[in-house]
Amino acid sequence: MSARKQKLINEPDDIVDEMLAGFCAAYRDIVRLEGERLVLRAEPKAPGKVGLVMGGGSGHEPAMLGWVGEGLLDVNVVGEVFSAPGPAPILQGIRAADRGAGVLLCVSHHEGDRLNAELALEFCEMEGTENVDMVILYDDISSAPKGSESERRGTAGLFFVWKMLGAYCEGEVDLASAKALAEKVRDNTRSLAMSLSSCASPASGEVMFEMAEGEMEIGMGLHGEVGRGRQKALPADETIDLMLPPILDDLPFQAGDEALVLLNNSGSLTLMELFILHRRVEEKLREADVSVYKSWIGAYATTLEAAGFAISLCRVDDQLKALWDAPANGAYMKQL
Amino acid sequence: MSARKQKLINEPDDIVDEMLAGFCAAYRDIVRLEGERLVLRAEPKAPGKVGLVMGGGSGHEPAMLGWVGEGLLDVNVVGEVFSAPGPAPILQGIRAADRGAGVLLCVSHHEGDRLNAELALEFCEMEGTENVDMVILYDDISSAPKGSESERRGTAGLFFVWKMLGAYCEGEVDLASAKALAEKVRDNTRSLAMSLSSCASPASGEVMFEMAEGEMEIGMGLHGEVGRGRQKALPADETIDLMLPPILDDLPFQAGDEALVLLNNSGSLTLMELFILHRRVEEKLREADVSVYKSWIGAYATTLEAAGFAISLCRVDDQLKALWDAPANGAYMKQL
Amino acid sequence: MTTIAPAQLADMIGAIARRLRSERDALNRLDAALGDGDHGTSLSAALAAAVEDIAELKQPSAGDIWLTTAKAVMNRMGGASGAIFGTFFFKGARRLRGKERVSKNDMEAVLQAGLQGVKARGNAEIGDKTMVDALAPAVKAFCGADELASAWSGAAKAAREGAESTRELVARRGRAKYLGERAIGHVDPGATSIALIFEAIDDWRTEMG
Amino acid sequence: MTTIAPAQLADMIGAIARRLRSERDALNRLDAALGDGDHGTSLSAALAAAVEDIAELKQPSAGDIWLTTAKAVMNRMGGASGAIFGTFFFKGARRLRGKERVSKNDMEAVLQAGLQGVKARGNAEIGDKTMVDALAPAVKAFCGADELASAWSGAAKAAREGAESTRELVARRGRAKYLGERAIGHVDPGATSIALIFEAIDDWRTEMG
Ligand SMILES: Nc1ncnc2c1ncn2[C@@H]1O[C@H](COP(=O)(O)OP(=O)(O)O)[C@@H](O)[C@H]1O
Ligand SMILES: Nc1ncnc2c1ncn2[C@@H]1O[C@H](COP(=O)(O)OP(=O)(O)O)[C@@H](O)[C@H]1O
Ligand SMILES: [Mg+2]
Ligand SMILES: [Mg+2]
Ligand SMILES: [Mg+2]
Ligand SMILES: [Mg+2]
Repeated sequence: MSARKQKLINEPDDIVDEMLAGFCAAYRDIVRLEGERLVLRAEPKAPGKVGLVMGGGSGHEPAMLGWVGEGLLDVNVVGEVFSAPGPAPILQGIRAADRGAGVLLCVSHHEGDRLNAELALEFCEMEGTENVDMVILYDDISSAPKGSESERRGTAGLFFVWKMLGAYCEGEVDLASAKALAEKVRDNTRSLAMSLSSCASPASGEVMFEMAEGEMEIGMGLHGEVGRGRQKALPADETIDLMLPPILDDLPFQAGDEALVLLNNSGSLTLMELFILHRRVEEKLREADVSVYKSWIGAYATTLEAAGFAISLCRVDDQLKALWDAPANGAYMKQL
Repeated sequence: MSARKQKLINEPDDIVDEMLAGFCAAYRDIVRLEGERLVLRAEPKAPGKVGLVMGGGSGHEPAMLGWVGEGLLDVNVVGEVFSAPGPAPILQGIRAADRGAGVLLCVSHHEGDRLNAELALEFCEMEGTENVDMVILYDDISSAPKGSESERRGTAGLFFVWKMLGAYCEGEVDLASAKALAEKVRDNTRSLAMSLSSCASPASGEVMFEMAEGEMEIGMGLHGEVGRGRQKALPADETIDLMLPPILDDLPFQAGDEALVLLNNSGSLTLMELFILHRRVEEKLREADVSVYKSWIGAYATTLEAAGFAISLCRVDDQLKALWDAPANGAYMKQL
Repeated sequence: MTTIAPAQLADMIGAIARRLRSERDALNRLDAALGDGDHGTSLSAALAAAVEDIAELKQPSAGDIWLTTAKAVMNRMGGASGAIFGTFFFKGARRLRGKERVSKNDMEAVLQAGLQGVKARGNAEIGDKTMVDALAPAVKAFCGADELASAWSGAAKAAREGAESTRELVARRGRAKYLGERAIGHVDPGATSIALIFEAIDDWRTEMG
Repeated sequence: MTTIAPAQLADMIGAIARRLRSERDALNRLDAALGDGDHGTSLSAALAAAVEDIAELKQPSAGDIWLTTAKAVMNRMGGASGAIFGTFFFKGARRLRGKERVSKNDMEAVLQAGLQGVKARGNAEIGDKTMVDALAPAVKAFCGADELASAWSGAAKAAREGAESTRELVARRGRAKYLGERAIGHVDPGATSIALIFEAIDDWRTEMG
């Protein structure tokens, strides 16, 4: 299938600003827009709590816009489509998130995100702003082998960090333990994605990568980065049977473990397909004696309108389960 | 663009049952599966409350599966892709929803849904089951002219009925007033959809309707029913400027009115595009002096993976606003 | 054959099911032009289910057979057409209550009640480009004939002519309604099914001798 | 020209911006083969922003001009390349602090600091198929020359050769890294930008006489 080049936008240069205007108007009880593309909580969290900032390119909506809110992030710094924001807006974001107990800058591991975060932290240092730290988050097992986890990309599985770290930082915790919690969730999370189709950039109008009808690619990154190469598309159950074992082996998840499951829609897969896929994931996890604490199925971190999905598993203990169940109120992440 | 024929499914005949198995396993704290494709609340509502049943074809996920839960529907009776279930499962659904205060069968106005609902009600009568009624819901202004509202199709705007009627029936109300409330919301709701692309049926593998790249159709129904004919696709703002005035004129919405806004994703539009569209909707409503009480933007009633959206507006008074704001906990509809 | 025994009636339903199965893809193609392309699949699946359900009945009466068919069609087919085709059998079933063998008179009543039920359920008249365009002339031809054999062959011929007549029509019911003028040039799938059903019965009767 | 005055430096940035603007689409095409196709658009937009920001400075020093360019590139360009290209100017800017006119010696220090910064920031060495493959030889050629004029032309030539050398390489940094062998046969866009920048400076210098 060809990618959809026809987009419902106005001027390509205005995409990000118009998107933010429309989003923040819709959810004004949850978020507000400030300065250079900062999305903040409508009501800042109480003083004395660690602030959470996440920057990143756009094109992944509802991530990260939809994750700003109570029990979640304090600030999202928004970049151009698939391109990390520069250090100046990140710095503004850090200032806006500061409630006197330090700020943790969360970085989804991609070169652009990491480098700009480093720059922002260097500027903080030059300015004498203290108590700011960053944590690099990754989960995609296809982007580097086991043993080189820290070279892996950040993809849909960061979902678990956002939710649990957000809940954690509503409590009376310090910056170091916030960072440690983020690392704990990260180190218990593994993801693998696949795609059936490409997408077209609304900025350039160009197809982001080429894919033929009837092909699939396992291990594709959140911007269409290549994974393990192309192969013939398989039925749902066979696809899961191919993707799940390497995820389980990587951590490794073991009999008796308890896990959260995310099936993340890259864009234009149907929920019907995702439910069918989920049925097999549950079946296979049961066989492996990994029990599912809770499942989430939906479009959380998208690659524009690509048709594909990621499986993410997060091994949980009592602490993480409690953080998972804590209330959250972002525009696109609600936990009652 | 061509429609995606490659689907992540197993046997086409098993789609609906596998989908239901995967969905109900994921959200077992909210729903459970029973009998012939009935999705019920995991915890039934208290005795003495009016039960709400909605039947319908599948292919619109998360509708209606995701709307079963507290503050929402009691039972969803699921049919084949784009095909209403027959009277026998509807009858089972009515029985399952009965908590001693009567059952309201909600029908999204399409011939199949209405006829099978009528049959089910006739069977109820033959069996002597009393205190069951049905309400026909419609909102799509493109399917019949003003003055012939009752011939219109039910589309995304039923969103408002589901939410408010669900909240209403958590209270101590009787069947007649539940039906009246559903009609009140319906009569204050208007919708219009558009599409940029077709979709392919997972059941037959065939493209549902033909659309060329660069074309759009305004007024398309929830199954790709034709609307006002094809035209060249327009930029976002011009599209809204074309679609919003007929919606406003139809009710008509007047200066000083307050309204809820829904931008419903038909499938594979990006949230980025929907936020950009929403910006213009707010702008135009402000010009018309219609104030927005709240906005919802997302995929609620889809047409598989078609790329398009609907604008739905619901005029609200204090009663409806309170019902809107009442808590809800469906798998895909959460109100805190 | 001047009357039909229950076992024969069951056999007749089998003949209809086989015919619809063999014409399934052709019916789907007709429906693809005017609707959603599933008419052949769903109607043939419904009749196949009816055959199975009937096989499970113990010494069924004619009425049981017709009612079982009605329920299978309604619930297995779903959608508008399931309700409408199902109503055809459902209304007819009442006329068979208590009958041992089905006479031509009985069958007239069955068909007329079925037609009335279809028209009432679907709110369709002749000329609306629906199955009614085939069913109404078929029932009329059946009732006008002297005996069962010529009644079936007359009905089959009238049904086919009725189905063909839908080609030039704009649809006023069903999914094709939204196509407007674009429906012209295509034969209605539901009307074609009716023609196939009567043709299957007529062929079955001829084979039975 | 043996030293460069601040106004001339600003003029030089203008010349770079014009060159990148005119090569924008070609750079995008190079990036489409190896990355996401935006390199020309984002780098030329960043330099255009730098020109605007510099124009708003009141009597800027050489250091101000270099720092303003750094910030515009970092924030306007975004992404990995914004950080890396921005770091090039940022590290160089420190070497210009307090300078009135920029001598060849000063420019050597600026370029060397920029190169070191780029390598440190991006963790790239020669042969990784990045801008370093053009920048490193350019800086070397610049420093090895006797005077400013021949230094610029030598640097431009070396940068172009370095850029061309990336064609046969597999990428070890940036988005192209994930392409593996598929990257072979394509010239790195960032290295090409470096060549264009030095060529633009050399042409500007020639025109200035
Ligand atoms: N209101 C109606 N009255 C009579 N027949 C109808 C009516 N609506 C639809 N039909 C018949 O149903 C046929 C379509 O059947 P089918 O494709 O199985 O249903 P669906 O449109 O739900 O997919 C039409 O060709 C028409 O003959
Ligand atoms: N780690 C790195 N070190 C040096 N240069 C790099 C590095 N990563 C990327 N680059 C340069 O950036 C260029 C891509 O720039 P650009 O397309 O603007 O960025 P992006 O990949 O974020 O879209 C590459 O061609 C390469 O020369
Ligand atoms: Mg980029
Ligand atoms: Mg159908
Ligand atoms: Mg059909
Ligand atoms: Mg690029």
